[in-house]
Amino acid sequence: MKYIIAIIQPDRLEAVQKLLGEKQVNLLTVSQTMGHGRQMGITRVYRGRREAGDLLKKIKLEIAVNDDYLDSTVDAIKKGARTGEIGDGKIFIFNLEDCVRIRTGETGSVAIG
Amino acid sequence: MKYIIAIIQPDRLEAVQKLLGEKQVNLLTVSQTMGHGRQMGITRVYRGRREAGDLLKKIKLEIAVNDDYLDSTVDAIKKGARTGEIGDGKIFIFNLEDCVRIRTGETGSVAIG
Amino acid sequence: MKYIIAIIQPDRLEAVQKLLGEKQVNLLTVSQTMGHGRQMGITRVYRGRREAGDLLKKIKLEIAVNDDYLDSTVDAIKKGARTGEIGDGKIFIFNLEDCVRIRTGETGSVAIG
Amino acid sequence: MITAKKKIMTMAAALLAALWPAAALAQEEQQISAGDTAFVLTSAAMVLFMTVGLGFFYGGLVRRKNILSVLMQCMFMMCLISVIWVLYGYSLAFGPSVGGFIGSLDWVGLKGVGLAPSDSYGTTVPHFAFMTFQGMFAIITPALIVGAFAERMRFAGFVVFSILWVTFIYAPVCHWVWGSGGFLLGMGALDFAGGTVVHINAGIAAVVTAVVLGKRSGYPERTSSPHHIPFVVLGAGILWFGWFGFNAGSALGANGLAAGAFVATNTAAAAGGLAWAVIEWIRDKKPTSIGVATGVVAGLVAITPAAGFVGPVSAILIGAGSSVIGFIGVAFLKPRFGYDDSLDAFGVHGLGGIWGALATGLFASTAVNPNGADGLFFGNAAQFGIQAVSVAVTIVYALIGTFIICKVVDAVIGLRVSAEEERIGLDLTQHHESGYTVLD
Amino acid sequence: MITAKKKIMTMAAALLAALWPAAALAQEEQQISAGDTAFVLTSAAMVLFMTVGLGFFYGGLVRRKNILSVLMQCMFMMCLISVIWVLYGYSLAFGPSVGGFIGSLDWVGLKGVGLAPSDSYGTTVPHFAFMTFQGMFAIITPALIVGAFAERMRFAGFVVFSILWVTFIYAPVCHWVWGSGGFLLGMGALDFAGGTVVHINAGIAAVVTAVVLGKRSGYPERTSSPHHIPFVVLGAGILWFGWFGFNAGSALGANGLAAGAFVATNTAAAAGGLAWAVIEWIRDKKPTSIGVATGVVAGLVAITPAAGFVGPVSAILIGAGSSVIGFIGVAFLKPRFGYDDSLDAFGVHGLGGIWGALATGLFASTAVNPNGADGLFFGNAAQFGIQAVSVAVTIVYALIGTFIICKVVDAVIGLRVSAEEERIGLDLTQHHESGYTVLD
Amino acid sequence: MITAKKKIMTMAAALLAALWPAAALAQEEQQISAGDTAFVLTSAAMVLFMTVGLGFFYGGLVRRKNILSVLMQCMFMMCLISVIWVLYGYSLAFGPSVGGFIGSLDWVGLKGVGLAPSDSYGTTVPHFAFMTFQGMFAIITPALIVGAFAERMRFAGFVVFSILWVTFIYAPVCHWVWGSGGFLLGMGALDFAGGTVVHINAGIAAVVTAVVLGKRSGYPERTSSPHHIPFVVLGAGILWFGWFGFNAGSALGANGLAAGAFVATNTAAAAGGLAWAVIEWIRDKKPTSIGVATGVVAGLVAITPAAGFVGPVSAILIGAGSSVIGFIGVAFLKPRFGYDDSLDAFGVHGLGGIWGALATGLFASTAVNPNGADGLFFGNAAQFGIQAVSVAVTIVYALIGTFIICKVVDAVIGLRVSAEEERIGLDLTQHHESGYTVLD
Ligand SMILES: Nc1ncnc2c1ncn2[C@@H]1O[C@H](COP(=O)(O)OP(=O)(O)O)[C@@H](O)[C@H]1O
Ligand SMILES: Nc1ncnc2c1ncn2[C@@H]1O[C@H](COP(=O)(O)OP(=O)(O)O)[C@@H](O)[C@H]1O
Ligand SMILES: Nc1ncnc2c1ncn2[C@@H]1O[C@H](COP(=O)(O)OP(=O)(O)O)[C@@H](O)[C@H]1O
Repeated sequence: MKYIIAIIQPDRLEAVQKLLGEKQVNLLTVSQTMGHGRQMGITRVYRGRREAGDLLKKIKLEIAVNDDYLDSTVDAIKKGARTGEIGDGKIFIFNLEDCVRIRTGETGSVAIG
Repeated sequence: MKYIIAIIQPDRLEAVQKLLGEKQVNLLTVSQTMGHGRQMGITRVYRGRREAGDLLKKIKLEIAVNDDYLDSTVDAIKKGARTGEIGDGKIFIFNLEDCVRIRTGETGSVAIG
Repeated sequence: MKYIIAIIQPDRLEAVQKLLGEKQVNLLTVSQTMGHGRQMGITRVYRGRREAGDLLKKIKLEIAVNDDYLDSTVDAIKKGARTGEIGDGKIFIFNLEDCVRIRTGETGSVAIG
Repeated sequence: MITAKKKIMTMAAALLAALWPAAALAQEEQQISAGDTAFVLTSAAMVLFMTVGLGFFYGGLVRRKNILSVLMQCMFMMCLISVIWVLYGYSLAFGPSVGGFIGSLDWVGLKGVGLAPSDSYGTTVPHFAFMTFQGMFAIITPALIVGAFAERMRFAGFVVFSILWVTFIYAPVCHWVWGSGGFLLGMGALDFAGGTVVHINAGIAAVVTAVVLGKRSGYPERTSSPHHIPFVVLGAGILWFGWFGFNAGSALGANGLAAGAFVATNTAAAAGGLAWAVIEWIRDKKPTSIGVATGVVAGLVAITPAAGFVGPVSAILIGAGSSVIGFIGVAFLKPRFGYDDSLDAFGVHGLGGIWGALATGLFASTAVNPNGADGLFFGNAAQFGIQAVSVAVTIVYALIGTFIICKVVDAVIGLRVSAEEERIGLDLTQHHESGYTVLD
Repeated sequence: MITAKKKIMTMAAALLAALWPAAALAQEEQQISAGDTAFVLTSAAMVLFMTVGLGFFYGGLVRRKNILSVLMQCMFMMCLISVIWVLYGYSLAFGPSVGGFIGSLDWVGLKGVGLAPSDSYGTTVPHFAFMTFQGMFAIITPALIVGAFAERMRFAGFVVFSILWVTFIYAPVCHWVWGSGGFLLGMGALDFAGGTVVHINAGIAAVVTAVVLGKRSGYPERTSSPHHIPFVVLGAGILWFGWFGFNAGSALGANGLAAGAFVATNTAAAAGGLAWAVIEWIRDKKPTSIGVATGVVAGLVAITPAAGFVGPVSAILIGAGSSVIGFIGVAFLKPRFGYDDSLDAFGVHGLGGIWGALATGLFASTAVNPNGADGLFFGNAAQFGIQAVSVAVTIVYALIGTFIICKVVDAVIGLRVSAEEERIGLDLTQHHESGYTVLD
Repeated sequence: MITAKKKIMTMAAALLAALWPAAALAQEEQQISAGDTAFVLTSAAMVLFMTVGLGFFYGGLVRRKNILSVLMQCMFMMCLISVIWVLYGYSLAFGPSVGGFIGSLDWVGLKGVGLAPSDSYGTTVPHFAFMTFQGMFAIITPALIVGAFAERMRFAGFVVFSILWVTFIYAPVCHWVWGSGGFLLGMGALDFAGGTVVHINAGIAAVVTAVVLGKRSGYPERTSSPHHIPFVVLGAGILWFGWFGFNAGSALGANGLAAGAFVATNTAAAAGGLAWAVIEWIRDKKPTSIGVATGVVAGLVAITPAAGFVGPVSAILIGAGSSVIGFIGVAFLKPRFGYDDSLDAFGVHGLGGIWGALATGLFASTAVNPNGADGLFFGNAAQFGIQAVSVAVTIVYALIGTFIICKVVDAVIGLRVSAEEERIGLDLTQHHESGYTVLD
């Protein structure tokens, strides 16, 4: 089992979710983050004071998948999140040791989907 | 050392925390997320337009534990978070390579608690 | 490749970012969390009712680095985040299996920076 | 064809005219005072704005998932009662008295109510100005009850409850106390701007609904997390501002009486806020902003019946006293008796209203208002008795009446949301909306 | 030296005096009514406050990244138009008529406008009071258009557009309808507080700008996520409060007419809110808070031209009708024709304004206001025709005029932000700010 | 028994009566103008509302962890000063003059202040109306100082500081300028609505507290992250709205003077907002919403002393000038001198107030207000001198007085929170609350 963390542009969430859905990857967790990457932040101005705004809003996706879903999931994210501009984000892949569905107590592969 | 990520219903946090406390698991990090799972979202209405609200509010718990605490921690979460309804959430378990307590610089098992 | 999750005090973010920058670690993702640790929460009062406020605001940093950057990154966080008071936080280190840069499709070590 | 069309039009016109005849408007402006009218209309606008403020005062105190339900209940009340008031509410409350107990239906659809001053009410301002000013009171009173059943009432049940309550509880009590010929007015009960009519009435209804609906799930552990305290402060600020319209406007003219009521109002609000802060300072070492906001509202509640009858020093005592009593209510009585008055509508409005109505019987002075009466401290113990009777009558009537309405609505429509709906929150389940986006 | 200095000063004084001569002020206060003045000045303050409310009503509906751009556009309008109004706007709109089509420049810099009452406008209040009251209308009208082009207009383009629009569209239409000698006024068109001048005018401009600027990227899938609904309710609440100044204040005195307009306003707002809720209840099982807020505004829009001419029962019909029409506009017409009127400035203000102006021709009654006229339902079909003409004239002029202005500004400065700027949000890209911090 | 009880009651009554005797109320309403009274009371309500607005204007600018502390300080000021004003503040400020320097204690507890008009102040409105209107000024003035010491002051220290400041600084300066017999008034100093009394006074106190308390930890790098800019705009909007009460209300009647002050106020606010935007546009390519909001407030500050003495063209110059000076203050002087005036209370109110008071000596014209004076630009250089003296006197007194008070309070109670408390935030450490929930 793998655990995918993806950082994407806020306005790409819907596209990613749609493509994931097409691949039968429907379960995911989403949160709000701020990212600092290669993309330049936008300078803020406050009463005559300029401040380098180095953090930009990003969306973080977390998706646990069984190994055979990994590639299609990563592909869907790559395709949906890509604009070609700096700031598109990253996908991080982890080994997931175990997974438990709280409602049923099931564990392992079967609990993921 | 293990690292546990649990996605639970927002109103179960207190129950989970209480049960964790009973098992001497007191250290944890909590954040706000949105989840899409088997639970149906609730349709939103905006000036005559209906929109499938596919993301629901969830709470994410992160807990680093030493291996011997793993089972009791997972049990506490399972027990506290369970309502039996769809949407109860998942527990994900990772291998944690190392851990550092910033204040003291301690690392490894001793830094976790 | 390693993936670092650090929980720090909210007001240490800038110091940490500055030290990380000095070590050429510029890419990171930041989010808002609440933590319960050894640090005592502050009691809240609501119309005569006292409530143990057991969760305190924390900042969570996530940084993916190549192995040779691990130590300098951890050091920078330790140095920047340390106040010596309880509540300074923790650093958790994970093995990162893979990493993808969405914009270019690059994977592995080269995609991290 | 043309004649048919004309006929229909004439009929339509007759229909409209029947509901609102021209005659009533003909001789306007003979004794209208522009200054008084400016003051009453501005005051009416301010009282309407109070209900918006109340929405934020209450809304900030609930959990994030229920913010819209509270705002919606307040906003909907503004819509619902405004229409009811014009259609029949004003007639029931202020129409020609039927035995001192209720207004007749003679003024239904505002028939006979016009732009000229009334003979009995606010005789220097257009009757319409008095009517609409009073309508704003009829809006905020049931809106106050919202605080008691917040976070768990079905919206449909809420709507029907509100219609019945304003019709069968508010209108009669209003008539007794302020209607020309009303029996409590006849008895000599003093209620300058609504201690009994507004605050006791709503406060008692609050505790009844809280008991009938039952506690919120998780009460009291997981329920008091005010999600947005700045809204509480904003709401309290708007309430304080609007309350000048409420109390000073109740002088129905821009005169010395209005100025006196204005000062009493401001002073009592301030004293209430200070007193709550002092209590918290002693008890918990720090005063809270919710505490001060609550104390301000408690002070405003208690001065409401007294505003036109007492001087500023009495106002300090009345306002501060209300915070002491309110604090006892929310910090001791509520946990003791275990009812879940979510946002303390009874604790603040019910108890504060009772205190204020009785205090009027203590501190009223004809030196301040020659048309009022002296209270017990100025040598007239009888007035205190009259006040106590009017309080008791209001309590009993509101208690029984609200209980019956609750039971009827519960049986027919249902008052309470399901446990699942309560867990998800009323915003999503009752209104298909959520207050704030999380991701964007 | 001293003489030189003195000379400069005398010149400076002459300059200032030239722009605002003493003479105009000399004989003030002869026929001024304090009550009327208090009412008009308070009303003016309330109308200014409406534009703040509008900012929050609109601001809550946009996405988080654009909240400041909307607030900024509203606030900037308050600044921009206030200065323009004093410099030349008032003169263009209300100055001595040039053939019924536009005011002359005789009153530029308020020359000849003083503290004594005007002969033609608000004859019981200082001319300055009337001038500033009208100025507040000139602010909110272009601010209403903001709802149509929200989330995608360049700030520089917005500023120039607003200057041109208020000069070439607002001022003339205002003159036609309200200016002494204005041709629509001469024709007998009734517009109590701005159905044509304010709402149709802005609503038509809205649809034009929405079409010229084109849709927001992602429309309609990813664009309607109101980020802060409590702000929408707050905004609607402030608008309702301020609208009393708008409509009742348009009586230009604290009298029966003002009271009548006040009641019509409140009743129509309420009926609008209820009607929208009922539609939603039928269609989606639950009423929404945005729906009720929208319905309230729709009701207020429609009653604006009618407020001083109709009774409360007519007000219910006008208010409720406006919600029905508005709902059709936003839920059916907009998706059908595919223009992206982001926050429904046309759907609510344009359609509501048209309905209100026509409805004035149906429901107006001399029984309510002897200085008005009877509408079709009171036997005077001609009035409906006059109203229809004034609506048509306004639509045509606003449509063509706004289109030309849009095209000119687009060519010279550019109206629309880049796709990248739109994605990041207008707050950061147009104002170097973001509304809320995420981390702290 | 009965006699004993009666005796106590009589004593209590005597006590109350002693503090507030009936006599004063007996002959009210002889020369009261309803219109003027309506205006002054409404204005008083609006000025109170300003302090709520100020809370949000300031509160949006601080970091999330300190929002409640700012709101609390503003709200607490409303409570504290309202009571002090009634008890002794009004007497000190406006009571019979002791040598032109301070009011006597003759009016303690409002003894002798009644519902009939005063002989000296606002002679057409109840004395109580004037008293409470002035009380609202006494609230907002110390509340302005909050901006300077925000995010680091102990609440207990704040309370004692405020009591001492209003007693020893505000009351005397107010007496000098506005009190009957006050020495600056006698000298001919013009201050229509509070340039010296309110803004210079508070602005100087601001810089003193900022210096005595020292910088916030992390200043200037990590301190300027306004957590909620919509609140800043809301606050500025409420301030603009309320300022009409402040300035036009200072005419103490609804007349031409009020209308003139109203227009000057609106125009200067607008010009201030525009000027700040223009500066930013030139310097940073984009105007910010905080910038425009700040400019509006700067314009309002500067026009305050001048509002009743200048025409609209002068108002444009005064308002715009204030933004230029304010911008220099916050963008250059503050970093240069390194004091941490957290939210620029000195930069905006201090400098704007000085500019406004001096500008009154330049632009005042008897053509506008025959009871005023001509300024330098209208040939009367002396007036400028008088203004300069009154500015200097106020600065020196506020500077020294505030410094002494700060030192005393610091020594006895402590002004500043600990570093740990500052880090966690004042909401949690001073008030046991946090503004918003994060999880729910
Ligand atoms: N090494 C990393 N560790 C953690 N987060 C990262 C890392 N690299 C990128 N990110 C996240 O991805 C976002 C986009 O990265 P950026 O470098 O701007 O884009 P791109 O991948 O197109 O070069 C960043 O804002 C940050 O949130
Ligand atoms: N495979 C997954 N990857 C990431 N998050 C998941 C996954 N499965 C479930 N979740 C999270 O758990 C929440 C609950 O899941 P859901 O399927 O609704 O409940 P249940 O586990 O009871 O079937 C989801 O909203 C989502 O946040
Ligand atoms: N075992 C853990 N699992 C998850 N989060 C932890 C753990 N230990 C600490 N944390 C996070 O780190 C924060 C600081 O920890 P705390 O114990 O207060 O400080 P210190 O590390 O100085 O003893 C906590 O609030 C919590 O968010």
